[in-house]
Amino acid sequence: MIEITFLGRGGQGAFTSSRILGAAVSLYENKYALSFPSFGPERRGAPVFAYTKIDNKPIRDRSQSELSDYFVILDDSLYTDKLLTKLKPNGKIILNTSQNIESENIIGFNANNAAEQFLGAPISNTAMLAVLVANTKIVSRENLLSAIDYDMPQRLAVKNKTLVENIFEAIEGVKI
Amino acid sequence: MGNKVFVSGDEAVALAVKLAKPKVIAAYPITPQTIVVERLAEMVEKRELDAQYMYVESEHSALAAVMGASVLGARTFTATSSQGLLYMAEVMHYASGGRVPLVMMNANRALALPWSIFGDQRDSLSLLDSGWIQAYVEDAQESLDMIIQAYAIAENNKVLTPVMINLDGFVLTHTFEAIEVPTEEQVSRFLPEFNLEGKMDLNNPKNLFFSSSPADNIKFKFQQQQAIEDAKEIIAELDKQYKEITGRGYGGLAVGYKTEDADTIIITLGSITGLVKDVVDSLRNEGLKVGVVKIRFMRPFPDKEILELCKNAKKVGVLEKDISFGYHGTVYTNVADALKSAGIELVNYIAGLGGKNISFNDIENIFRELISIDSGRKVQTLNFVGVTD
Amino acid sequence: MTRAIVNKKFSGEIPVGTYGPAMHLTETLEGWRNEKPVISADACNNCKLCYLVCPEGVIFSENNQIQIDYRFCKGCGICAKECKRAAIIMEKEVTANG
Amino acid sequence: MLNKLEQEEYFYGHKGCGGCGGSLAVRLALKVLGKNTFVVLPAGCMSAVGFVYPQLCFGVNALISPFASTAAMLSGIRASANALNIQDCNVVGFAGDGGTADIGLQALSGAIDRGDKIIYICYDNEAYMNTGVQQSSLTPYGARTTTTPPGDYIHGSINNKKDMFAIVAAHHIKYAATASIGNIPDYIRKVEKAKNTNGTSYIHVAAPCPTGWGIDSSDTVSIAREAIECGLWYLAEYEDGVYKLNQKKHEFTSIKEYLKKQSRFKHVTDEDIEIIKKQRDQKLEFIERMCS
Repeated sequence: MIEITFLGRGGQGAFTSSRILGAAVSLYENKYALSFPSFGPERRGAPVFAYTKIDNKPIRDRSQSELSDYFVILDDSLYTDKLLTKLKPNGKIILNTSQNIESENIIGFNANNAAEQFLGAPISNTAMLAVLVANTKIVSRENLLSAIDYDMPQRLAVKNKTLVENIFEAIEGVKI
Repeated sequence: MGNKVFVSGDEAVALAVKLAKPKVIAAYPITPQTIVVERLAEMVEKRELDAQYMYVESEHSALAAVMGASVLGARTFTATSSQGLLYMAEVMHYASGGRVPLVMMNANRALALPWSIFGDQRDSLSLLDSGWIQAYVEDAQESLDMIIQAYAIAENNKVLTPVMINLDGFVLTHTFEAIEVPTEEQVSRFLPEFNLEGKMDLNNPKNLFFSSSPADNIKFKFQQQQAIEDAKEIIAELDKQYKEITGRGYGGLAVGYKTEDADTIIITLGSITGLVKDVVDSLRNEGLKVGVVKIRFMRPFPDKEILELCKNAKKVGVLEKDISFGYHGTVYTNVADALKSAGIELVNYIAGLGGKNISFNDIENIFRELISIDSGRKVQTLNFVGVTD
Repeated sequence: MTRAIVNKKFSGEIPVGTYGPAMHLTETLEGWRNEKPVISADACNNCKLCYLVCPEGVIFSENNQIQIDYRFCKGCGICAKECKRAAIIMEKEVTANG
Repeated sequence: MLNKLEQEEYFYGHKGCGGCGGSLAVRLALKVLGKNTFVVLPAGCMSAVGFVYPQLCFGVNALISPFASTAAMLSGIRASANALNIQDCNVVGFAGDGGTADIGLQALSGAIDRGDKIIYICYDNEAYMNTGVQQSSLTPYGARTTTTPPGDYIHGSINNKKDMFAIVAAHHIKYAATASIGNIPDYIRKVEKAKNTNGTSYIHVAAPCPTGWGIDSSDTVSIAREAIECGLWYLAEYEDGVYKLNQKKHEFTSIKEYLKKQSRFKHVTDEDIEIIKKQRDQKLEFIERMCS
C-alpha cells in the first residue's frame, strides 16, 4: 500500500489534491484508493492533513496513516524535521518552497510560481500533486488529467490541466 | 451497468436518496451529517431531484415534519447525528409506534460530554429500544446500497417500520472511495412507488396516531414486535432481489468472514470490520483459526445467525464503540443473550469511544488475548482498549 | 343531514399501527349528564345561537326546529345560559343515563 | 355568518369536559374549514379527548403530533400536499397555551419563518389543563394552579402572560389574530380569513376551561365574553404588516367582578387586582400604540 499525506493550511486545497489522486487511481486505473481529510472541523488557515491510500486490492484499514510514503507540503511554513521521522524507508517529502533544497529525502519545487503563472493565483495544490505524480509515477499523467476533469468544474479544470502539463514538462526525467 | 464514482460515504447516501426519489426532505445540520443534506439541496436546486427541501429549526421538527409528510403519501428522507439523534428520540418512538415507513441516515458520533464531533456508536445504540430497524454499514458502497434497500424494507406492508442506516462518523462519512451507482432503471425495478395503505386521504379520512386504553395498547406493541420479527425474512429476501438486479448483496442480518473453522472470533459493527478482516488475514498466515462476524442489523437482532456463525468458536470478543455505563457495551449484552447456550468464552472490548483510533495492533492484541484463554489465561469480561496509551 | 353513527357492537379489532378511520364512534356519552336541556318550541325562534355555542355540536336545526342529539349531550348548560329568549330549560335527569 | 359554517360536524363524540371551551373552538373552526382539512393536534386536551381508540372523533383527517411538534408536522403535511399536488386543502393545528407558548414555540417560530401555508390555532385556557391544571407561560397573574398554590410564599401565578400575538406578529407573519369563544362571529370571521391567507396564519383564541378556572360548565362562553368586556382580553389582527384593533375604546367592566367569578382567583387581594389592572392597561396601551 502506498500512503500519501498532504499537508496544507485550511483553504489551500490539500484535500482536493488527495481526492483527485484517489479518483485518478480508482476510477481510471485498476486500483483502489481511500481519500480522507484529517477529521474534525475545518478552519481557514489552520494546518490540515489529508490522506490518500492506494493499493492493488480493496483497502479495509480506514485509520489515519501512521507512516507515509510521501508527504506533500503545500506551505513550507508547515515543514518541520519531525516529519522525516514519519516517513517510511525511502519515503520522500515534496515541499512547495522558493528555496533551493538539497536533501535526499526532500524534493523542493516552487509551486506558487507555477500556479501564479497558470492560474493567476498562488493556489499550489494541483501543482504539487503534479510534482508528486511526475516524480513518483503513482498514477499516469493521462489519468491524473482525467481525474482533474472529474473533480473540478470545467473552467477550473482547463486551467489546472495546463498547469499540470507544464509541470510535467519541467520535471519529466527527474528521478528520485 | 451503473456508473462508477469517487465519493464520500455522505455523498453515497445522497446519491442513493436521489435514486429513491423522495418527495419531501427535512433536515437540520449537524457534523458529520451535513454533506448529505447539502448534496440533496443542490440536487433539488438543479432539478435533478423533484422534492420539497424543508429547512427546519431542529431535529425534533425534522422528524416530525417527515412523519406528517409520509402519512399524507410522500416518500421522505432525513438525516442526523449524535445529539441531533437524541433530540429526535421522542419523535422516533412516535414514528415506530405510528408505523411510519421513514428512512433516516445517522452519522454515528460521540455524545457529549465531553463535547466531541468524532465517531462512536453510542448515539444510535442508546436508541436501540426506539422501535426502529437499525442497520450499520461498512463502506460507502454498502451505504448507498443499504439506503435503497432501507426504503424497500421500511415500506414493505408487513414491516411498516422506520429504518435507520448508520455510518461511522468521518471514518465513513468523510472518506472518499470508488463506488458503483446503480441506474435509475435498476432502482425502479427493485423499489416500488411509495404507496402507504393507511395514508390520510381527503376522500377517505383517517384519524392517526391515536391513544389507546391499557387493554389495547399492548396489542399494538405486540403488532410492532411481530412486524420487526417478520422483517428478518423480508430483509434477507430483499437483499437477494437487490443482488439479482445490481450484482451486489450483503447476506442478511449478520455475516461471517472466515468463521467456518474459526475457534476465535471478533464480532463487529460498522466500518471497523474491514480492519478486523485485515488482522484475520494476517493471523491466518500464522495458522491461527480466527474470524470476524459483522453484525449488519442491531434491530431486528440476528441472534440465530450469530449463534450459527459462532458454532465452532470457543472464544468470542465483542468489539464495540459503545458502553452502557454500569454494565457492558450494548452489543455485548445482546450477543451474550444470543450465545447464552453455546458455552463460549465471551469478552467485551470497548474501543474507539469519542473517535479514538482503533489500530491494527489493538485488534491483533485482542485476538491474541482471546487465544491465550486456551492456555489458562483469565481475561476480564469488560475491557477498555486504549485507556492507558 | 345524518347524525354520527355509533357502532356499540364494535368487536374491538386493532388496525395496523395507529392508522384509524375518521369519526369512528363506539360509545355514546349521555351517561355524563346530570341535567338535560329541553327546548320550548313556543319560545324558540330558531335563531341557532344554541347551535353555535354548543361544544359538542349536538344541537342542530331541522325543518326550522332546533333538535338535540341527546346521545352525546353532556348537559353543560351553555345553550340554556346563552339563549336570549330563555327557550332552553335545564331539567334534572331523573335516573342515571348510559 | 351561519352560512360560513358547514352543516356537518367534524368533532363529535369527544370526551372533553362538559362546557369545554377548547372543544368549542375546535368544532367551530372545523365547520369553517370543512371537509378538505388536515388537522394536527399535539398532546393535550383535544387529542386526549378526541382520539382514544376506538372512539375516534374527528370527521376529517387528523393526527396527534408530539407535544413540541404541532407546527413542524403541519409544515410537513403542507410540503407533502405541495409535492403530491393535493390542492385546495387546509392544514390546521390546534394546540393549547402550553403546547404553543412553551414547548411548541420553537417549531411555531420555524413554521412562520418558512411562511408555510398553514393555520395554527392556539386555544388558550391559561394552564396545562390536560395534566390537571399546572402553570403555563400563558397563566395570568394571580391565578391558582396546582404548581402555583396561593399561599403566603408562592401566592399564585406571578406571570405576566406572554404576549403570543405580538410574538407571532414580530415574525412578520402573513395573518395573525386574537379571538375568543366569547365572540363567536368574530372568531368565525377570523378563521375564514386564515383559510384564505396565502401564507402562515395564527389565531389565538381565548377558550376558558370550566374545570381549571373553577366556573360552572354553563359559564364558559359568558366568562370569555366578560374577559373582553373588562379589558383582560382584546380582539385584534395583524395583517400584511399592519396591526388592527377590532374593538372601540370603551368603558371596562369590573376586573374584580370577573376574577371573583372564578375560584382560581378566589384568593386575590385588592393589591393583586391593582397589579392585574396595571398589566391590562400596559398591554392595551401597547396594542393601541401598535395600531396607531
